[in-house]
Amino acid sequence: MRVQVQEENFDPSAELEHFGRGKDTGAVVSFTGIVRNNSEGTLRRMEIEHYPEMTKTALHQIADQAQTRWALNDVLVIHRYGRLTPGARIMMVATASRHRVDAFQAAEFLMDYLKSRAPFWKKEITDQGADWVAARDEDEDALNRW
Amino acid sequence: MRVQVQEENFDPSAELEHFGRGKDTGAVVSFTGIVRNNSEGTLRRMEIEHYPEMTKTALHQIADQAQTRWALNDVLVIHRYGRLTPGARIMMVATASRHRVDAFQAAEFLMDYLKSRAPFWKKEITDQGADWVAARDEDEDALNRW
Amino acid sequence: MDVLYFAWVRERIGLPREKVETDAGTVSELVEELRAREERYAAAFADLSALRVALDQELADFDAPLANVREVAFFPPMTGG
Amino acid sequence: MDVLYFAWVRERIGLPREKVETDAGTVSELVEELRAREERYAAAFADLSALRVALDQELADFDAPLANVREVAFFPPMTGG
Repeated sequence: MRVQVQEENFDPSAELEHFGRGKDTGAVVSFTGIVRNNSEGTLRRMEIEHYPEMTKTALHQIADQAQTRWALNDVLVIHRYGRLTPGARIMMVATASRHRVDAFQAAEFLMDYLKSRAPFWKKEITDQGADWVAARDEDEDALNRW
Repeated sequence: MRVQVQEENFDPSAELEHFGRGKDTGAVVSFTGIVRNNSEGTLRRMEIEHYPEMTKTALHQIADQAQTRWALNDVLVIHRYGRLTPGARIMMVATASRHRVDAFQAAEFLMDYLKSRAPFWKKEITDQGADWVAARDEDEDALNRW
Repeated sequence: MDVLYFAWVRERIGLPREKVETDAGTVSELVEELRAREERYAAAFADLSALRVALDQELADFDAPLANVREVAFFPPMTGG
Repeated sequence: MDVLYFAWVRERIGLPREKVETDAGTVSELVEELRAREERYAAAFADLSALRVALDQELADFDAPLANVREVAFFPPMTGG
């Protein structure tokens, strides 16, 4: 299991190169989150603030929970903070397991919890001004399925 | 959308490098399937047979269905045939969308359909002999959720 | 009509494809004709619930008509992915 | 006790963290004390349903006791991922 919180960019390809390899891994699932421009194309940048003293602990707790609930051979969580321009990678998770169902479910679980339980806050700076991204009810609701 | 059926290996990292990039993509999900050894470690190789005249059409139909059901910016399906040793990659799918739910669901849908509706058959050659892998009821049942 | 066999169906029958002259109206009737040929066909088609069929590269049912079909393929349930 | 503010809570109050001397028994009591200080605190804590709290880096409820807590953090619902 590896959890990284960093300002700099990361390379999902390089991260996946040897991820979860071993005779027991049959399935590897990865998710990469990318800064999406708005429909008007006016997003200049996104600023991600976090709570450093809490972030790593929270991410480890979420990853531990995933490993308790599913049979995983490996888990990777990377989350960035700071200034990101449209098209930049924000974060990724990867899961490795014997069968596909565990890897898929664990990856979705990790994403749902990262969205609403990891101490990150996004601010969008557009041509019109700056706004904190509001939490969405559907993201909170997504936790109920687990 | 890209569908590839091939004997040679592929590089998931290279495939994902520019996959689905564009101002509208916020989520990229990938699945990679790997030849897993059995618990005794006696698997020498896996042989994947397919029905060439049907395979590409079937994979395109499955990918088209995914694009009809979810809002996807891109879909990739790669499936190998021929002789594979333990640890070798068998196949991958990748999906790109605005929001994570579409990418996850479409990737799971693609996997469920590839398992039971794409004309591939796996034979395992172990120290003890050769056996065709039997289709699992749970794989057939998995189709019912879509 | 071209008839194709895959996986253990191919192994039991001993060939990957053959030309078949038939007046069978449905897949089931074709299966009956093949079964009657030789023991290896009877063995391959012993349990239809363990088999799948494709007509011109599209999955079909055993009661599907064969009119205008050029290629019939028999195989066990698929195990891709 | 260290009190930390994040995102728009930080912006409204105008600082990221401060030392607070308090006898508040619960988070809610601490919020009442802060609200009474100045308008910017009252504005930040106007709607508790829009806020979350962590005690020593663990999410908690507003009625949680503050005994032995060294660090309290207030912030809006998280938007990671």
